[in-house]
Amino acid sequence: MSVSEPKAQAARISREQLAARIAQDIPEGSYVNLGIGAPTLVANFLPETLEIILHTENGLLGMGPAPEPDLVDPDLINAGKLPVTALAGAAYFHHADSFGMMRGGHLDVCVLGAFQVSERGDLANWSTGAPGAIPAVGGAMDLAIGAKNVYVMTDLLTKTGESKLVEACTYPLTGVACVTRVYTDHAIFDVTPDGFAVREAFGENTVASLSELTGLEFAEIEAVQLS
Amino acid sequence: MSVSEPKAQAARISREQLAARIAQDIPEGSYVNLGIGAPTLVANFLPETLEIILHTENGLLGMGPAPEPDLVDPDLINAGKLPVTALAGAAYFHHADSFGMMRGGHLDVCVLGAFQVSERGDLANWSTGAPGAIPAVGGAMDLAIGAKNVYVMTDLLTKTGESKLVEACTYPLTGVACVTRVYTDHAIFDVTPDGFAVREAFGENTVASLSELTGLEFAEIEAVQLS
Amino acid sequence: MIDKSVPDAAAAVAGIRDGATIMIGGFGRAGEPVELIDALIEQGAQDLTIVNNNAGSGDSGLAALLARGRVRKVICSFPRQHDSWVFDGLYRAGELELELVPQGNLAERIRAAGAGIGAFFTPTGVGTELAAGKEERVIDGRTYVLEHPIKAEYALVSGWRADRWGNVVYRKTSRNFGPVMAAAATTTIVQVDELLPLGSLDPESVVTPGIFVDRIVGVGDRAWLNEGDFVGGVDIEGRPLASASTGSATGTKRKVDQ
Amino acid sequence: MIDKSVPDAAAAVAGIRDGATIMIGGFGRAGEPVELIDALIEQGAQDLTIVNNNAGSGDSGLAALLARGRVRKVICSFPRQHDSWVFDGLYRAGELELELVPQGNLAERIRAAGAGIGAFFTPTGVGTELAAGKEERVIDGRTYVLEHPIKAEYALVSGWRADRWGNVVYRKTSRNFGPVMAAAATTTIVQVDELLPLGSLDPESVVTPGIFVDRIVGVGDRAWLNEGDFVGGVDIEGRPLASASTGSATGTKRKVDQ
Repeated sequence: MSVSEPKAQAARISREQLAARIAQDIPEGSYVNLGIGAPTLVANFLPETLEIILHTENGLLGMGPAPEPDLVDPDLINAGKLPVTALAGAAYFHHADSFGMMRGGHLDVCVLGAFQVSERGDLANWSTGAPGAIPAVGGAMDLAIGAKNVYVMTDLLTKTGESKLVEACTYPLTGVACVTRVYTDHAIFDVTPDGFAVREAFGENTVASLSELTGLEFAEIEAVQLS
Repeated sequence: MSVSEPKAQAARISREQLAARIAQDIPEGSYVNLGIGAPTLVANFLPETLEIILHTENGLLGMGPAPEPDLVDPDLINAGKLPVTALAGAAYFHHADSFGMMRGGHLDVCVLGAFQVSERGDLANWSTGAPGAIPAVGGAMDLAIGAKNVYVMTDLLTKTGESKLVEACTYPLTGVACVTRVYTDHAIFDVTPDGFAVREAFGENTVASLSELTGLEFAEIEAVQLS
Repeated sequence: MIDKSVPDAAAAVAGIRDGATIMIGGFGRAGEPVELIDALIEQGAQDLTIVNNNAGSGDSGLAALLARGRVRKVICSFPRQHDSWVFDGLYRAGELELELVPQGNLAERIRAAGAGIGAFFTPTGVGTELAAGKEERVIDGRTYVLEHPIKAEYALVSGWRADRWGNVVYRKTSRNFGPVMAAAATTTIVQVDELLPLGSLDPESVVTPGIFVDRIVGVGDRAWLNEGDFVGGVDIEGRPLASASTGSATGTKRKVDQ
Repeated sequence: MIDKSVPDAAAAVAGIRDGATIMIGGFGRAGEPVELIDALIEQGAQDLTIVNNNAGSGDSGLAALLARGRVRKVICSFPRQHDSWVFDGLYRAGELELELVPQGNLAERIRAAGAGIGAFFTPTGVGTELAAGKEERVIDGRTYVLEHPIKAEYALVSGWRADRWGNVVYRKTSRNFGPVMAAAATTTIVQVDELLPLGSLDPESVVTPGIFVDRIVGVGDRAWLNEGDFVGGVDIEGRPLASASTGSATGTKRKVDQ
């Protein structure tokens, strides 16, 4: 999913630009979980003037930014195990309550990374299935099925040029028919009953060029039915 | 279960004596739930020198005695909806956590009233099954299956002289094979794999007289296997 | 800015539709959201299904809602109290449907709804008529019965203090069903004695995080708490407990908070 | 008098038998009961099954227990961290059994054990290889998978403050698995920074009531908290996060408690 050096390419936006674009779609008052890795970047682009409440599944609502280096509290970390802060209005709770919040559908948005997303919204993001790899799932499967809107943030293509949007996932699944929308460096795709629809194409990209890159045909945007 | 005026009868102990007798069997450090009605009397006989922690299922461990009349707090009541106090070391929690404590087997003792108890430890204490009666179960079924030791406190006989210890309950059940021991005004009975055994007979009562009153044959006390 | 507070109880219960299922917190009068119930009576929604531990006592609060004929069904564990005459009359007249649920199963079914659990196996009620017809399973040698979540469109809950994000703390045993109901309803409405500025509540002590709360209304000191009969204690046979009527006769005084 | 406190960590872990299942609290290093684990290493029990969210990081704490060859099986959600080399080596060598459980199912299965639930239907994991072979059921149009409780003989938990009855409060996100594990084990052992006199903890704020706790030990300030690498952050592909190594390089200083 990561690209070590972003190439100059008019058809792609940077990861920071993508994070900023995702942040635009999160309304004030939302309860949001940002998955570990690239999705945490989204927090940097949430306007400070808006109150958006971040959830971290290890037991905190109202998570704030990283602390000053000399104010790190080892008992206050996020799901990526990095030091964070707590805002006024925060609340701590235990793990069963925290995942009950997810599973019970109380989060408005979660943003996750992906290896693959299928046309019906299946997500693969926890295992490449590579032999000998140490398996680890964490909260990925709970997040995938637990928010009202599951947004994926990812490059459209792998480093070797393969599309991460696929007809059917070949990597082990994280969740079935769970993704609402995919934010990529080329375009934004909605998952619709008729497959992916191009919601917004960045720069030079067109529905035709995206179709060529992914090998997929896209649903008409009129068919979009967001959950 | 209740007798409006205790008769002078050498074969019976009073309800207060029975409560005191039950209190003797509760060791220090026990977590105890006393059911509404007569069982709450047991609290009056727990030695003040011993720390025994009372649970009330509406969300409190470390329940204390009734408050002075001018210090009643309407937000601090017991399962019988009477005003109580909280001791130093108390903790409040919500209803799901409170019943998780019971169901999870964390209480050492609960003391309940009964209409009937069967030889295999079935309890009937929530409904007489009378037509037209308003049914109400409360926490009775949770308490019946939820403590390590379920003690019943009851008169041995109904007002019309029928035994509350029976081969099989005829009233609607509260729980199956859940009673550990029955404290009555005539004697204490253990529930054993072979039926009731007379653990202790009060006053003039003998195994033979108790057998006559109840119409039951009793297991040898040697067969007692307490849980 | 997130501000879930609304100006008064009428605004808090606005929009509740006929036929709704409404969870109402409280165990007896402790935690009963009386001001919200009074507003619901004014608001007019009818044909309601009410989820509560009890079924009203005396003539106020939930009992008053029942008395107005606005409730079709009650899901509860313990309707019978010495002062549940309103419920008793309607039930005997066949004008109220009752689903009786053991108290712990009631709490756990509500908790399951909020926590996204599809169903669960509980040992409570096994072999009794309240489990009749329900699926049984033996797990590790013990018999369990399958119970399903109880959800609701609305929850009316009484807390003690809250902030504008909807974080709530409770007082003592008035906590009871509030936290699980708040999580189990689509729209959760909480009345509190006092609304405090954001940041006033200790994050370690918040019991209901704001994510579960949609509307908050400050109702001030609950005057009825200090007046008369708030208890409805009964013995195992349903008779009023002596000390309950004593409490009623002498009146009560609210203890100063620690 | 009830006094669950024991003089030191060695006394706290006394009697743990070979072959036991032991829950160990913590999410990464937050809430990891390092002093109790060190005592368990000294104590000598082996052939253990460990339930933890992770599988150790660096060379201390849980990783040190693994390195001693004392663990047969790990039940966890996320063993792979940039500094989980001890686990990684043992797992690749086939010397450790792994049961991988989605984190929310792990928490709920532990909660179920403590709350006396026989099994529950969860939507998490449905259609994935972690639910392969498990019973599925469609309830109200959604597919769920049946999961069973995880129980343990022992739980080792790290809290912040406790009293002699065993009431415990936690600090911030170190709460994580502590409360559910404390309820799910036959014998629950809690280390805290500070033991306080009975009555010092606000009854409204107690998170783990003493009923779930068997032994309490005060370990003082956890010095390791203030030293070096306590984080083990990784990105989605398992690579260390840049800021994690920064944190490690600069060291950390414990924030003054609010």
